[in-house]
Amino acid sequence: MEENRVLEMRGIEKSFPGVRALRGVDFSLNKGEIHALMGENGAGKSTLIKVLTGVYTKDAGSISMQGAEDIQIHSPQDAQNVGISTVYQEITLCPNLTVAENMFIGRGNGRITKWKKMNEDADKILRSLDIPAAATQQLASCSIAVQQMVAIARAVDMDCKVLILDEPTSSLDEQEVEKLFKLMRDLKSKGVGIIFVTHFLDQVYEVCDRITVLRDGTLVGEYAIADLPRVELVAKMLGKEMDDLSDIKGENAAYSGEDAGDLVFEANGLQSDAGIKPFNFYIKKGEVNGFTGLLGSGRSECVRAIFGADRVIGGEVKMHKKTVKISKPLDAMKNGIAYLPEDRKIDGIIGDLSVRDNIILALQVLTGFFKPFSRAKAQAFAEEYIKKLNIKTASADTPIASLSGGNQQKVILARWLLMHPEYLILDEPTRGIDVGTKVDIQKLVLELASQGMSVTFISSETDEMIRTCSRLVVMRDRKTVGELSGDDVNQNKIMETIAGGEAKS
Amino acid sequence: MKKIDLKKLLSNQLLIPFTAIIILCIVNIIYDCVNTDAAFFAIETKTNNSGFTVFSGPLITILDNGSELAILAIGMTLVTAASGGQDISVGATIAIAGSAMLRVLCGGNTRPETLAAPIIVGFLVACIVGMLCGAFNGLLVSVFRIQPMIATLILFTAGRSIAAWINNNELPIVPDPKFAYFGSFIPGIPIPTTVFIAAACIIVAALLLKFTNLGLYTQAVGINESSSRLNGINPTAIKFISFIILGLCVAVAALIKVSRLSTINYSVIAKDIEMDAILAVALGGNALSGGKFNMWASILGAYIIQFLTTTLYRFQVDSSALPAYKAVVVIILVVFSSPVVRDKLSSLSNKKKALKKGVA
Amino acid sequence: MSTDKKKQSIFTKVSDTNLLLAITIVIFFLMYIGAIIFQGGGFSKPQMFFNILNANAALIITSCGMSIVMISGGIDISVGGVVALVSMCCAVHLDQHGGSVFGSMLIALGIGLAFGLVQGFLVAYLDIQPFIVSLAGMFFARGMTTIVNTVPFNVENAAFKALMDTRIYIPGMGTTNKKGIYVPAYVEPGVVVALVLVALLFVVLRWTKTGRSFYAVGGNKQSALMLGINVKRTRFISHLICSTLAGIAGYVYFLHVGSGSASHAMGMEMNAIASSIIGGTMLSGGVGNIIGTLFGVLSLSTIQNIVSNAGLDQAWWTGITIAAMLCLFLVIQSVVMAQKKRALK
Amino acid sequence: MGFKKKNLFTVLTLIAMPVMLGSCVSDTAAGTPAVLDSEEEASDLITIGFSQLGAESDWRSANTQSMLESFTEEYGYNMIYENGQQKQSLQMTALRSFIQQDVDYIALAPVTESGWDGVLEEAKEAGIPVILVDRRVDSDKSLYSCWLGSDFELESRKLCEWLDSYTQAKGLAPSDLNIIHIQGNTGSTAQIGRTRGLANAAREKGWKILGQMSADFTQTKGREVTASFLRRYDNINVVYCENDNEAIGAIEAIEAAGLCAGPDINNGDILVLSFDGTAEGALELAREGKIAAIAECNPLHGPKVRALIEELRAGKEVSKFNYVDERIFSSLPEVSSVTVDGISYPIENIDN
Repeated sequence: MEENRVLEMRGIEKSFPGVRALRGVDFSLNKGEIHALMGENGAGKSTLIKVLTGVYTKDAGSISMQGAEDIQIHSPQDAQNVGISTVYQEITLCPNLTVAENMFIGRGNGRITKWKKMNEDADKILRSLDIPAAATQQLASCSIAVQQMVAIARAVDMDCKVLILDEPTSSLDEQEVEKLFKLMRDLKSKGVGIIFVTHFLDQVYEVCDRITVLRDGTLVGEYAIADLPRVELVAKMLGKEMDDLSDIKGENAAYSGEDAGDLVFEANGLQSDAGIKPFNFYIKKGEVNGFTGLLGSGRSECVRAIFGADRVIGGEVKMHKKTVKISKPLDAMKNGIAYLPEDRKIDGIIGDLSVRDNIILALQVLTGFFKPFSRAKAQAFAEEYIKKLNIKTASADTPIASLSGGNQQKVILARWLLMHPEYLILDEPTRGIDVGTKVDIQKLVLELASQGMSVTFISSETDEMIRTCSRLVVMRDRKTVGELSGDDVNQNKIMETIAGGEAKS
Repeated sequence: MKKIDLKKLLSNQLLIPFTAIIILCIVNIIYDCVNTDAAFFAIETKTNNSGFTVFSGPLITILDNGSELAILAIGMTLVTAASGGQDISVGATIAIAGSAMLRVLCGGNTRPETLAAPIIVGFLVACIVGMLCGAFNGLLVSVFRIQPMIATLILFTAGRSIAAWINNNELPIVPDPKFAYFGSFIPGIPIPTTVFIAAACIIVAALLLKFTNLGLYTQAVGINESSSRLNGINPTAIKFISFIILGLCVAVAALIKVSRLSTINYSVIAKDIEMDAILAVALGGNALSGGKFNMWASILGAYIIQFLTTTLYRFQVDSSALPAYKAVVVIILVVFSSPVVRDKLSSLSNKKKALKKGVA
Repeated sequence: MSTDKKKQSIFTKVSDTNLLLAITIVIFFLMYIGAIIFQGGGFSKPQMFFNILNANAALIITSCGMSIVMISGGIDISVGGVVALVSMCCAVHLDQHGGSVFGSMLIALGIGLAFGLVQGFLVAYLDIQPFIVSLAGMFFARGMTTIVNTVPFNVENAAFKALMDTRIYIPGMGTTNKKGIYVPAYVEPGVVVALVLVALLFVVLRWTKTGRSFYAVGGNKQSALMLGINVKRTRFISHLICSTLAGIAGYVYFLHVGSGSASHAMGMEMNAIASSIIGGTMLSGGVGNIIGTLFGVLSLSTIQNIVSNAGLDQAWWTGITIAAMLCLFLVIQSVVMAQKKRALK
Repeated sequence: MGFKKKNLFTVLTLIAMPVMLGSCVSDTAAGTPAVLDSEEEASDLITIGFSQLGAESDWRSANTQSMLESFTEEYGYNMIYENGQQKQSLQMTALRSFIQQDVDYIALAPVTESGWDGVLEEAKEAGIPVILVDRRVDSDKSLYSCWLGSDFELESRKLCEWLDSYTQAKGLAPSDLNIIHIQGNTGSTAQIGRTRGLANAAREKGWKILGQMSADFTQTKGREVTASFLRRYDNINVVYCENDNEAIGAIEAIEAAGLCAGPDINNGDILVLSFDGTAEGALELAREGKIAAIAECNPLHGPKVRALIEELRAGKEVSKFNYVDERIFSSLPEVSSVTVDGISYPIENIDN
């Protein structure tokens, strides 16, 4: 272990049923350094962090800190004792307690809470890190950004050597991000090693010293910021060899039915209470288009507004040029719109219900309350789609919760395809899924499009979008910044638009 | 079914109710052998006072007295599944519905000679009142998002007082003997009418579950509310409906309870029946935090509680000491169905299996 | 900095617990003053307030226990049963076994501790729903009360009767009535025990480590774990404290009533829950205050006195008014919380 | 409804609730003159606090009604009535609040006999005379001015005498009687008197009492207790209930078990005996002969209590124990009158 190394991880292995999440990953962190950990969804970033913080225990490999070889971390407490502190994206603090308490609770400093001293210490730390909160203020009354900084302040006060920030900036606006960076630079000058897990390229280039890139559970490489230009980083993240995958777009001829050109769905000035700016959007019959942009740029919020998942507060929506009112998901479903949500666990699957019930649910709701499918009919529907999408499940009766991520996604897809929608929205359909299933889903989307279904495809993996979409709406910071179509739909153009240049539409 | 594999049966939800029934049967058989005159499974015929031959015996008493609880278990299962909480105002709402029914039937004076309104009208009024109470609870739970147990605490506190207020604290007696048939026997028919009423409610519940999507939607809302909303289900409406259905069950139970005595005692009628109804749902192996449910298991759970009560009565257990024994049974059942104990047991059995394999 | 300042309206400055506490205290005083104006008669005399304390000392102790369990996210509906069981066992011990007053106090504490250990273990370590565990606890306690002694009876033990009749006179608060006789104001020993416990619990909740961990576990069980709090132990202790307090409350109730009976403390657990909610404790956990619960009990019993003094001879008015008050508080709480959440968006 | 509108709706109901609540509580308070103007013209109206033990039976409601009717304004009284709901603790709080409200007299119908010393002493210290109604207390006699009620033991001895002469008229030997005894609230004066009467009669006359259990003077418990007795014994021919409600419940249990309550004891009927004679249902059953005989327990204590208070106000000494006169009813012709301690009491039929 060199002198200024604070953390070294060698040959880390971790696998879950059916998926090898980490394949022999090495990672090293210096004292007083901000080190970015980059990689697409499912690349193993969060698994590596969870191994380091003791939420998961590693299958193989070694973790060593300065002065302690091959330490064992089995719980968040172990990590905390060793000096590794983490600030998760969903803040793990108690909203009902005061700021000061959240900083000092559970740290075993004596039986009696000395309120006066605790508040003074908390205020001292908050002032030293320039955090705009009072010690006696209730945590719930602070904004998300302030809460995150309180979590960091707690970690710092426990004189942590390694501070892990897991996607801290995903729900912050520019000013708050700026404040966070100032805090990180202070800590860096005090010698703390910071691991910064994020999706945002410009933030990495603004504050980090070194970058480690992961892809599909393997270590791509470790680079200093200076000698890794932005486009090359993206290429490493997406993996060059993905390009020579056959351009499957060519296999399926574009839909050529006589009503190929006319508009299926149109939205102008659509706005919802989820904080996105009003946007215009249209899709033709048989067309596959997509929303692209970095995580948190508002892609999901747009499609949730279309589907009525969030409360629509403005704008007008037309189906086949006729204005329709979509205020709740049922209205959208009745108009033939289907929506595969981004987060499978919270919005997608209904855990304890069987695969069959999950598949027939949407069609059942459309058919009506008083017209339940007979057991045989439901079984037929289920078996048809289990075969069609080759879903690996013991039987149609097994609860969906016990299926793997990929198969769960296929069941949800089957649910919406059973409805034979006119317009299908897929939000991150391939997130956290093995590569095999990914290609199946992409092929299926194009096949449906060639049969006349219009599809909106959202994925943070731009190569996937390139291979499937004929038109791309590019989003940044909850606004549409450009639209690419035809041969503009290529790697560099997308990167430019995302990175900042105004793309010519 | 090919070889019944033990694992599937073991994890099946009906495991708890069936084991309970088997144990209780064994206990009663032992009791029979000890004192020969009592025969548990015998159904003798007796003539009741109006000279009709009637079946009687422990089995009949279980079916007769257990009917109210079974009907309530239907409604309580739906409420628990949809809202993930319990309704503790059931006993009090039975008092309100019963009191309203008596007010209509007796037309305000406590000793009417003739019925002020036909019995069916009285029952309809009870249904409306039951559904109104259900609606009140439903509104607080689904719209104001108040925890079910706390929302129903309001009616629990006020219920019996409202019931007393409806009849100005009088205890009216229904004069018409036909009214008493619901709680006892219809002349000429040997089986108590309550059994028919309970059977009718169970059939209606079966039809409701078979010919509508109520079962599927309730479970969907109970397991994952936001995902069911995204699939077009209206979770608020489903929770509201479940409370309305429970209100109906309460009305039927009120009809039986009041017709057993053809009068009402506000502080005593259906005392603590809500605790038994919740127990029935738990005995049926349904999670009290909502989600997946098995209606027949809950109904079975209701009859098991009555089975336990009748068995304990045969052992000369005083009626007010009964809850202690019931508590012991509940603790045993709940401990064995708790996930922590189950993991321990399965890890224990795996170790044993591994040991066997290792050795062999 | 500016965006945060804008949100610093008075609304968000005060923490949830203090906001609800303020509402409760204001409403209690409004009600009491209203009673004095409208009902004249007894309310203007201080002894009426002491009578409320005397009659509800046991309810104050059980409600504090209930608040602690609710703050840490659980519930315990066996407290009423425990109170009845304790009074019956002590009565039997004193009269039929000729036991000593001190012996009966030990029995009361023993029963409370036993219930606390069993229920705490089942809830915390076997992770069974608190509602079901305490429901079984209630059944067991109510059943055992009649098994211990079927017939209710008054205690004749001289030493106990002496303790029961001790009055703690409060100088200067007495009043002379129409017949010119000076009626001294007094408080029962149970009230002193209750107020001491309230003060003790306030200190525990406010200052000790375990006290604060109740709030943390109630606020967010998952984060509490990540912050290094032993969640299982905290929930176990919360149930232990609640049942032990129920044991003590049982003895205080026994002192006030002086008899053992199966119908004692009927529905006390529901009154305890109602008092905690009126006192600003939220069933979802993490929010609550012992002082609020004390005022919750006082509000509840003041309502009962107002209704019975208003000459409403029918008993149903008390039930309806308490329910209306509970409903009022619940709706206020849910609106205030929604308001606060929206102010932060 | 968007959250905004819904929120408006909730605020409106919030304001409506207390106003409605406040108005209904206060207007009823204003409605009963007893409380409001007790301050101003306290001089001529005598305030009397009446703590009734509950409302568990028709006899009790009749008793409350009679007390309320006899202490109204025209007689120069105003009464504060409190319902103890069968709980001694509530009655004690009621008495203490009477003391605070400075009432002139206290009338108490105690739910049990023991545990009253403390509160009665407080009343004595406050100089407020206490008149006991219906049930006695075991506290020292100096703690209350007087007691008014029925002689429960006399009622019971009259009823047992009737049973004895009726069964002899029917040619039954004392040993053929199998009696089950449904008791009232354990520990109440009525229960103690009526139980002692039966116990003495059974000892003297050699009757067999198969079982004894309390049904708290209520119809539901009466029915349950009788049903459990009928399940255990099949040779019962006399059911001795200690009030009307228990008798009604007992008859329902008898009929539900397929037996018959009636006068013809020789071949299978069950004789049902009852006390009070106020419940309409019981009088009806007595006319049909389903209840063989009822010993009246006169609930109309109001006028007698007022008379006692008038004497106390006039400073006259009042005897400690005062009895109301009571009759015995039966529609069965076999027995015309019974004599107890030399006094003969006619058996009156139900109608008058």
